[in-house]
Amino acid sequence: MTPDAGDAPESSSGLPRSAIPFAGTGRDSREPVHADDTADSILGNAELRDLFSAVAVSRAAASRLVALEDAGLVRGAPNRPAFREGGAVGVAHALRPASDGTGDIFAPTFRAAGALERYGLSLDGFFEEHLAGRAGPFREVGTELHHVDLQAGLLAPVVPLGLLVEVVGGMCLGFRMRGEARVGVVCDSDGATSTGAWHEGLVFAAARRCPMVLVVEAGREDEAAARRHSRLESFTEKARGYGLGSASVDGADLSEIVVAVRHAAERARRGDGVQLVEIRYTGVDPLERLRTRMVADEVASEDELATLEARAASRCAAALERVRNASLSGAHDTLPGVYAESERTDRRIWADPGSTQAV
Amino acid sequence: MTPDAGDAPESSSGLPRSAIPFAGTGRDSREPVHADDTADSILGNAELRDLFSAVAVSRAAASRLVALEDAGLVRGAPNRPAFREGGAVGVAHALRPASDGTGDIFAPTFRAAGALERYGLSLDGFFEEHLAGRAGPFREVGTELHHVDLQAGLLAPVVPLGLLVEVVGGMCLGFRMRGEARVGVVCDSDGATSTGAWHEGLVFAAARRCPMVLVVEAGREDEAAARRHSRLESFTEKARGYGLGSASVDGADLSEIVVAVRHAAERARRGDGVQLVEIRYTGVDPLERLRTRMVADEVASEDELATLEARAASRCAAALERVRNASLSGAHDTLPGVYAESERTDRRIWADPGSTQAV
Amino acid sequence: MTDQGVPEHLLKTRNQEPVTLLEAISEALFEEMSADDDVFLLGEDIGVYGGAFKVTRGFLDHFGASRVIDTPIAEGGFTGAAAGAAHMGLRPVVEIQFMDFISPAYDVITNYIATSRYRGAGPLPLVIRGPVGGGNRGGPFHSQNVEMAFFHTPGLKIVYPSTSYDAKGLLKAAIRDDNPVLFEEHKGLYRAPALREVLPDEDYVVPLGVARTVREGTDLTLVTYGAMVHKSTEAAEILERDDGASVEIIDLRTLLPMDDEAVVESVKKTGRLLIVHEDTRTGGIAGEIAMRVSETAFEWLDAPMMRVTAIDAPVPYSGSLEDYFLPQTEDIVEAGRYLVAY
Amino acid sequence: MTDQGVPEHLLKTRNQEPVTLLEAISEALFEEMSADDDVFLLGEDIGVYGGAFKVTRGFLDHFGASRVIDTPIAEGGFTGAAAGAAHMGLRPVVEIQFMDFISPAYDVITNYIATSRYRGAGPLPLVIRGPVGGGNRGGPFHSQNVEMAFFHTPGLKIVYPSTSYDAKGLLKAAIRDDNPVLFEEHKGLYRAPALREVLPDEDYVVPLGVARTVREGTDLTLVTYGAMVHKSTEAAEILERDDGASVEIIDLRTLLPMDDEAVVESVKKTGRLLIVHEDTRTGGIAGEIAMRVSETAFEWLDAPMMRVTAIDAPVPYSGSLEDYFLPQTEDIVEAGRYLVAY
Ligand SMILES: Cc1ncc(C[n+]2csc(CCOP(=O)(O)OP(=O)(O)O)c2C)c(N)n1
Ligand SMILES: Cc1ncc(C[n+]2csc(CCOP(=O)(O)OP(=O)(O)O)c2C)c(N)n1
Ligand SMILES: [Mg+2]
Ligand SMILES: [Mg+2]
Repeated sequence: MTPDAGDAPESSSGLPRSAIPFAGTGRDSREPVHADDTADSILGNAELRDLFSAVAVSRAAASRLVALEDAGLVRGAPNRPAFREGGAVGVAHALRPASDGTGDIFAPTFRAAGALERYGLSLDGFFEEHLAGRAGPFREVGTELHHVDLQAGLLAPVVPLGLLVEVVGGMCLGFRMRGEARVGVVCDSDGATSTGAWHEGLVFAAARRCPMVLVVEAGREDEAAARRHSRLESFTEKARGYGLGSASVDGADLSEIVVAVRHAAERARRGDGVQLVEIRYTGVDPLERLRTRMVADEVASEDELATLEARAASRCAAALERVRNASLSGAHDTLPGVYAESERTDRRIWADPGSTQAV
Repeated sequence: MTPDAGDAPESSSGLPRSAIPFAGTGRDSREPVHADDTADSILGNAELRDLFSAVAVSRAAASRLVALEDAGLVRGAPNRPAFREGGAVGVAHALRPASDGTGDIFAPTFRAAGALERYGLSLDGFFEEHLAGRAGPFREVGTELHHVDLQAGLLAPVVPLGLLVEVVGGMCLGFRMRGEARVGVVCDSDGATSTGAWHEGLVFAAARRCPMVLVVEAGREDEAAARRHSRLESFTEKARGYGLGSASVDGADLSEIVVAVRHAAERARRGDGVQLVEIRYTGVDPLERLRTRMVADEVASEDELATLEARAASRCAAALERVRNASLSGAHDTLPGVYAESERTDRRIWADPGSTQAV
Repeated sequence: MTDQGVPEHLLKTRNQEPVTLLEAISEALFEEMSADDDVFLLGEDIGVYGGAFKVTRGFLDHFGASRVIDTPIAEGGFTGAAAGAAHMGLRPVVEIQFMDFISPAYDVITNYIATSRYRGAGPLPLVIRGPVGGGNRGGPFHSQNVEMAFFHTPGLKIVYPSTSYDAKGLLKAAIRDDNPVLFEEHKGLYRAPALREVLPDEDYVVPLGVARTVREGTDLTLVTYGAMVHKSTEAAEILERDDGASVEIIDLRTLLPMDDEAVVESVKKTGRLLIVHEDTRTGGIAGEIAMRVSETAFEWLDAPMMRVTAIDAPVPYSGSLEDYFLPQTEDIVEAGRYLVAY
Repeated sequence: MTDQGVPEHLLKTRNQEPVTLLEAISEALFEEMSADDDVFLLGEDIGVYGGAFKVTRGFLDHFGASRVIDTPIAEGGFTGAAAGAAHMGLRPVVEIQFMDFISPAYDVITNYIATSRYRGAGPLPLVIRGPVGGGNRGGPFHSQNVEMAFFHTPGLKIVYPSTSYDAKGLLKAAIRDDNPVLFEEHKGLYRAPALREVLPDEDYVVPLGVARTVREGTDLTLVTYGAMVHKSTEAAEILERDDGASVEIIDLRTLLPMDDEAVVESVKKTGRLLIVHEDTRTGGIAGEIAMRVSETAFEWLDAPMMRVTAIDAPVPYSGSLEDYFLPQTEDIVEAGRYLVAY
């Protein structure tokens, strides 16, 4: 029996003493990772353009949703404070997605279309999903955007806050057991840190040194309101109590987010256990921040960026147009799916005692 | 509307910046407390003798219970590691009990007879409670020692770990709302810190600055086993993530426990919010430690201490004798008590359809 | 209570204007808090924001932050804390933002709160209230009915009103009760125009544990509660009009303890029982009702006891599917017709 | 599977020695883990300590610490993690030390796990198992039956075996099932000498959803499961001896999905139904069974459907009160006699 790395002690700082390789599974050897914490600190121009487009798409899609909601066609359109697209977009960008079920796992809380697109959900799918009742990517059941695509590595924001920390921790346990060099990133709002689910999920994942990154999206637009939820200056203050590495970044600074999450992911990937990244939102617009910087650094001209933005808007418009014109598929044959056997496909609101069949 | 003290910010150290008086309730003014953190640091000789007797009684009662369990008369006798009586005894001693429902609240995890005695549970009651089925202080239902006496301020160790942190937090909220200068102390084992209930209870109590002291009884007798539950050196590392003051003491040193809990209670009492005290058990015998010290400091002679010990043993023997000779009261009339109305006193294992009465 | 300082929107009954079910609940809370200093509120966003459905709008300003407590997102934590406060003689009322989120408090409710009196801790006056129910395209996590999660636990009471009058009177009774009470408020009824009514301008309560006969009838007993009371009434009218059938409707109002007598007396009169609940089928409350009727009135039954319920699935988000999932008036008509003709 | 390296105490069936129900469960776990590398265990003290009841004694040494995981005390955390691992194609088996402590996992089980497939996440092979039941003077927190906390939730399966043969076969079926399964093990049966039996030395499963006819009879159908199967059998023998009554006993084995056909077919033969469960009365499973029988076999009923259950209270610690609280053989005899004479 190989001793389980999960039981290895660590330094009292709460930060891992060393990179402990995944051990004890006796299965496939994992892809070796020689991460250098500073390697990815500077983002290339193409990356910056991608990020800009992704934020622009997220914003364009969100404003379409607001219009749909006003028209009574959608419920559950994003109603969170503005200027928070950066987190989801930055996190998605920092990861390694794959369409064949071998990539990093991404469990966002903010449904930014540009982040989801990177994780395999097309813009058409995004709108279909919101316009549940149509033939969306996830059947007709609609899921109030609780979209799951395990092949793509995308996990729905399940509504009871905190639960996904438990689940993603377990997915990451699976990576360890199979010796896969994957990580899972779970995002949660700051309020979710109060939940028992968040705590229990983290306690478990930390004890098992799961390759997980926990992102706390801290709303600091209204400091008084934020203080009502927690007395802490920063959620990184919670990291020590769980023995996690941690970092805190500005939610308006896309590069900062990408670099921090990438480094956290690499630390998790190489065996340093769970990492916590706080993303602080202060009401600053990440798109404008990025625009200013890209122009100043001569990564792109104002005109080029305006073109990217226009393209994002027209892509959203076209996708929505396609989706709204698509015909409804037949209705109720899609209801089953509660059990793997998909038994009980009949409606059975009331049973006719004349036939035992009906029971 | 008075601004609620619960919303006052504090320093980033996690330690309260200042003593914030209980405010915002607009009810009775509270008893003024001018606590001096060093005032109680030295225990008097009488106190030391009381502590010695309480530990001795706890140990004598526990060994009686083991004998009763061996005889098949009791279930749930303490089966936790030896030498842990010091925690409960020290905590109970540090508090201000009262028999009229106005004292500090004590929610122990270890059922040390000497600690419970200070909180109004007589030795007779202690054994009656264990010998459920007899006419114990808490009816015949027996409670597997989940004894509750709100008048005395004693709260049962409810079994699902962590829950009492939530409940005691709420009791302390009640003190604040009523402007009472009382505190509640809730003890929990180290493993309980992993529960969502512990976390949620603490998050709530911390946010409301409840006058609560949270005692973590950390079993460090077997360091490897302890590390399986948590990677932390000390549970005080968790305090910062909740914004609590904290201290860590040696579970074999009664004076250290009493002084630390007393100071924590005073801080809580004067409005500094929740305080965490870790009690570390390392397998050292607190009774022997106390004996050595009392003899060395000439507080008492070996003979005097032996007399106290003998008295503790004979008190336990006499109490148990009385309880075992007491007659069983009539059985089943004590079953009700599920609802305040105490309806449904009939057994109703099955109902006779001939009579609607029976439903 | 004087009207001084009472927010305008909470004076409707005082002014003998009609109130919605939501307003009736606000009034009940406001009046109980005014009459008894021990009553206080805890919940997410109930203070500054006035609650997700605005039930406690204006309360923070009126009663102050120590009696209208904005909590962290920790349903177990603040529900457990409410129990602790109740031990100290206070009478907390907890709002669960959507009752779906009562799950994190399941442990403390079933293991601590429900057993508290039995374990010797005396009365535990505590109300846990919040919105339930589907039909609002809320999807699987904002539409649940929660009664069956707790119905099996001895020591709890469960209330589920269907009218504004009952909502106010039952909530006041629940707050004054010395037991823990779960209070379910159907969000589809919150602002339903049809439920607006002028309430008595007096301090009335509706006692827990007593059902209400919504309409009398002789051919079929229809037992239901909550939003289904209204669909059942529609169905009864259709059956009367189209089939000449006389349907008696019993609104349970309190699910636990249940008013067996009302149900059994009616079944003895009609000989036929149809139970209608919005909650899903298997393990629904219909079973308990059928069992009790079988135990006590079997000889009076002229037809099988039957039920109309939601189907056994999470609540779908899609509108067409949610309609399909939920019991509809037409389903009740069909089942009622079957039974009357049996 | 070769016997090489298998701990001695797990070779009883291999050696054709009788096993207890507990040993049958250990063997099922061991065999499934040996046959399928994706099966692994999580729970409190299951590794180094071998489990509170020693179900997994020897497993840590044999399978290693990555497949026999000692968890922190965080039932929600590790049950949720098990669901995540199941998403990745693993087949976790969670031990809840006492099933009473499943409450902290109520949220993740009902909201996440049960709805997972419906939300499009595909199969979720996950077993949550642990000891349940009273009669051991365990008091209110070590004696609960938990089926009714979950019976109402679509998407879960619930299994509750009564014999060693079934325990092994059902647990293997549960582990191979692609749905989340709750598996209840009555601790009073774990080491009951009467339940020791020699099991087939082969890889058998007992399919989920299929009841077992324990004994055939013509006068009364007695539907039950778990420990009550044995008290019911005792009662049936007394009724046969003293009253000449012929009682048919159906052991449900799987509570969800329920084998309606077995129940209904039997009732159609006997015309009388008595349901016996150890769990408390109100909201117990008897209601659902009675409802279904009413819906489908009302015309065949010659007597009221009735039930024998525990009373509506937390489980008392005191021995005499616990006996009084639990359904006893004599209660079953009395109710059965009443029905047969009806
Ligand atoms: C367990 C649980 N309780 C309550 C809710 C309802 N809820 C959804 S979002 C929210 C507020 C979240 O606030 P915060 O964490 O600050 O997030 P943000 O401001 O970023 O949206 C609440 C209470 C929930 N989803 N889950
Ligand atoms: C929620 C919950 N899960 C499980 C248990 C069962 N249980 C009782 S004590 C215990 C171990 C406690 O270990 P630790 O915290 O180290 O306490 P100590 O060693 O001091 O007894 C467990 C798992 C419980 N009481 N509550
Ligand atoms: Mg926020
Ligand atoms: Mg320990």
